[in-house]
Amino acid sequence: MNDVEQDQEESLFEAPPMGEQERMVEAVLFASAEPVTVSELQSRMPHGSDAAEALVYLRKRYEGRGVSVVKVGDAWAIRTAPDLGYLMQKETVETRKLSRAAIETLAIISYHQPVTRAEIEEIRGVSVSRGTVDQLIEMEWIRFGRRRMTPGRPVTFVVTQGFLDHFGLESARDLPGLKELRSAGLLESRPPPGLMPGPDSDEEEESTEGQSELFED
Amino acid sequence: MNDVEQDQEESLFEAPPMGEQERMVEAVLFASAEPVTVSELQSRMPHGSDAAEALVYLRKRYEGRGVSVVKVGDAWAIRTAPDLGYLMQKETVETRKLSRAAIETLAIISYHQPVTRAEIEEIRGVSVSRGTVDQLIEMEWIRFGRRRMTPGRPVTFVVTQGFLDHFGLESARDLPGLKELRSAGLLESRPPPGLMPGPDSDEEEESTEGQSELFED
Amino acid sequence: MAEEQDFQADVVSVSERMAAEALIVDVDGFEGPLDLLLTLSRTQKVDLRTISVLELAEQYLGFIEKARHLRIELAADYLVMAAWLAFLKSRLLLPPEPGEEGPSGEELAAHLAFQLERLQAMRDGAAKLMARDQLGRDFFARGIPEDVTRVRRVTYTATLLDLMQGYARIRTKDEFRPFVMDRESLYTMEQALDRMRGLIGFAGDWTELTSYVPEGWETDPAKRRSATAAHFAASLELAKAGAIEIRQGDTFAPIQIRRKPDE
Repeated sequence: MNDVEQDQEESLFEAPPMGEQERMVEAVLFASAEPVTVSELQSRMPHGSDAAEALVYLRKRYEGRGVSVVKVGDAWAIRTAPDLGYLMQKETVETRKLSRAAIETLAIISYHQPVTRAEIEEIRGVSVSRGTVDQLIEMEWIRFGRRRMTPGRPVTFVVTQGFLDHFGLESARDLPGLKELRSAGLLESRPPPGLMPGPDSDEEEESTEGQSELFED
Repeated sequence: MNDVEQDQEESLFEAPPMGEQERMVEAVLFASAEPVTVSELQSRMPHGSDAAEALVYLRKRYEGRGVSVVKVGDAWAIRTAPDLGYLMQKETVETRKLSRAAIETLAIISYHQPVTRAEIEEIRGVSVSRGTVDQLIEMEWIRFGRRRMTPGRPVTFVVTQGFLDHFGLESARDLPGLKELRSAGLLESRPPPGLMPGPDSDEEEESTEGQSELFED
Repeated sequence: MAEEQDFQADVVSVSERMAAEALIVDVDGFEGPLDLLLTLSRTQKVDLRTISVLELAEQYLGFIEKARHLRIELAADYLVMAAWLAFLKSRLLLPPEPGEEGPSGEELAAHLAFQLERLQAMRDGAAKLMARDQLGRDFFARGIPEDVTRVRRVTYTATLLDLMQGYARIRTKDEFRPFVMDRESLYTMEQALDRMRGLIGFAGDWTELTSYVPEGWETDPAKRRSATAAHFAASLELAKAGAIEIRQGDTFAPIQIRRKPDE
C-alpha cells in the first residue's frame, strides 16, 4: 500500500514507464463494465501518462490473440476475436421423435415418389402443413423432384440419399410393400372378409411405377 | 451436414495447433467473469485439444501483465493484477460488512474444513447463530460438505470456489499461516478431557478427524 | 469485602485497573467466557503457550465477583465457566486425592490453554484472510463478460419402423371400420326406411312389399333375404307411424302396403 502511494506521488513528476502504462490500460479495459474513452483512461492513470500511446502498444500486443482491443464508438474495449465467437456458444443437441404428421408425410413420399403435395393430401386425407414439408426438407430427407407435366405443373417431392442412409436402405424400392407390412403385423386392421380386391395390390403397382420414373435415369 | 461430420471425425485425429488452443482458452477465460474449469474449457474446444497444456502457455504469457491467469480451485480465471487495484475505484464493489462472528466463523471453516457446527462452536466457545451461517452461505463463500460419519450424521461446512476466488487463493491449502498452524497442532481437533464446559457439551463427541481429511495429500 | 480485596490485589497498575473496568462496562461485548478469558490473558503479557492458567482462573473469578458487585447481570455460561474455573483452581492447588477419577488439573489447564491458543490463532487467521487482496476491491473480474449463449438445437429422428407403421396407418385408415358396420350383403332397416319414405308417396294403391326391394337385391338369395326383411321391418315402422296401411290376405300370402289415405 505504501509502495503504491509512493508510486503515485512520484508520478506527479515522472510518468510511469510505457510498459507500466500499458498494464494499466489493459487492467482498466478488462475490468470496466463499459468501453472506456481515452480521456477516461487518461484521468484514471497517473499524471504524465499517455493513454493513447499505451493503447497503441496494447492493441498491437493483442493482434492475432484470442481477444482483441477494439474501438467501440469513441471508446475502447476488449472483445473476443471474431473467429472464436463460436466458443461463446454452447450447443445442446436434443433429439426428438418426428411428429406423426411428418412421419406419415415422409412415408407417403418414400412409397409414392415423385409425389405432389395434392397427392400426399389425398392419400393422408388431411392437408399437409407447410411446416411439415419444410422440416423434412431441412432435415435433408426429402427434396424437390421434377415438376409434374400436368396442368399447373406442380412440384413433386422425392426422398434423398440422406434419407436412404438414415434408414439403411439402398433404394426406396427396398421399402417393404403393404403385403409385407401386413404379414409383419404392422397393419392395424384386417380388411373385411372378401370384397377387398386389394386396394393394396394396385397401390403397389402405382408406387413401383412412380419410383421407376425416378430411378430410371 | 456431411462436411461437419467429416470435420469432427478429422479432429478426432488432429487437434488444432497449440497456438490456436491457447487463443481459444484465452477467449473463453476473458469472456467469463466466473472461473472456468478445465473440463468446461475442454468441452468447448475442438476434440483432441489439451486445455491444461494451453493454460500453461497462456499463464506464462500473462506473467507481469496488467491482467493475469489465476487458478481458483480446479478452475481458471483472468483477474487484474492486484497492484493496479487503485486504478479501479470505479469498479470497486461494496461488499457487505461482515460481523466479527461471521469473519471468525469463515476463518474457522476455511482452516478446519470440513467442520461441523458443533466444532465451530467448540472453537469459538459460543454458539453460532443461524444468521451467521446463512449469510456466509448466501455470499456463496461456504457450502455444505459431506455429512460426518458420526452419531447424528451432522452436516459439515466447507469453503467454495467463490471464496477462493474472492481471496485470490489457488486452493484452501494456500491459506495464510496454514502450515504453521498445523505444525503447532492448532488445527487438530482435541477432545476436551471431560468435565470441560462447552456451548454444546452433548455434541462434542462429534469432533473427529477434522481438516486432515481435506488437507492431507 | 474480602473478595473485592482479592480482586484489588490482582490489579497492579492503574492502567490495568482501568482496563478491567472497561471490561466490565463492555461485558455484553464479549462473545462468551472463552472470549473474555482470551482478553484477560493479554494482561499476562506472555505467549499463550506459557500462560498461567491458575492466574487466569483467578483473574476471571475476580472479574465475575466484581461484575456481581456492580450488579451486572451475567449470562449463565459466564457463571458456569466461573464454577468450572473455581473447580480447576482447587485441582491445581491441591494434590489429587488417591484413587480420584477424572482428568488431572494439569490436563484440564492444558486444554484450556489450547482452546485459547486455538481461538487466538483463528482470529489471527481471520485477520490475515481479510487483509488479503480481495476480488472487487483489489483485483477485478471481467467487467463486460461475454456470456455463453446456449443454443439449443433440436434434431428429429425416426426409425424405419416408424415410417412403415406410419404408412400402414394411412393405407389402412380407409378400410378400417368396426366389424359390425361391414355389411356389403346387408340391407339395413334404416336404408329401407329412407327408400320407402321416398317411394310411398306414389303408392296410392295396394302394392306388394316385395316390389320395393331395390334392383340388384332380388337375385342373390342372401341379399334378397336381407333386403326383404329390412323392408318388412321398415313398413311396420311406417304403419306404426301412421304413414301407411299394411295387409296380408292369407298365411304366406304376399304382404301389401299402401299410403294411408288423407282424411
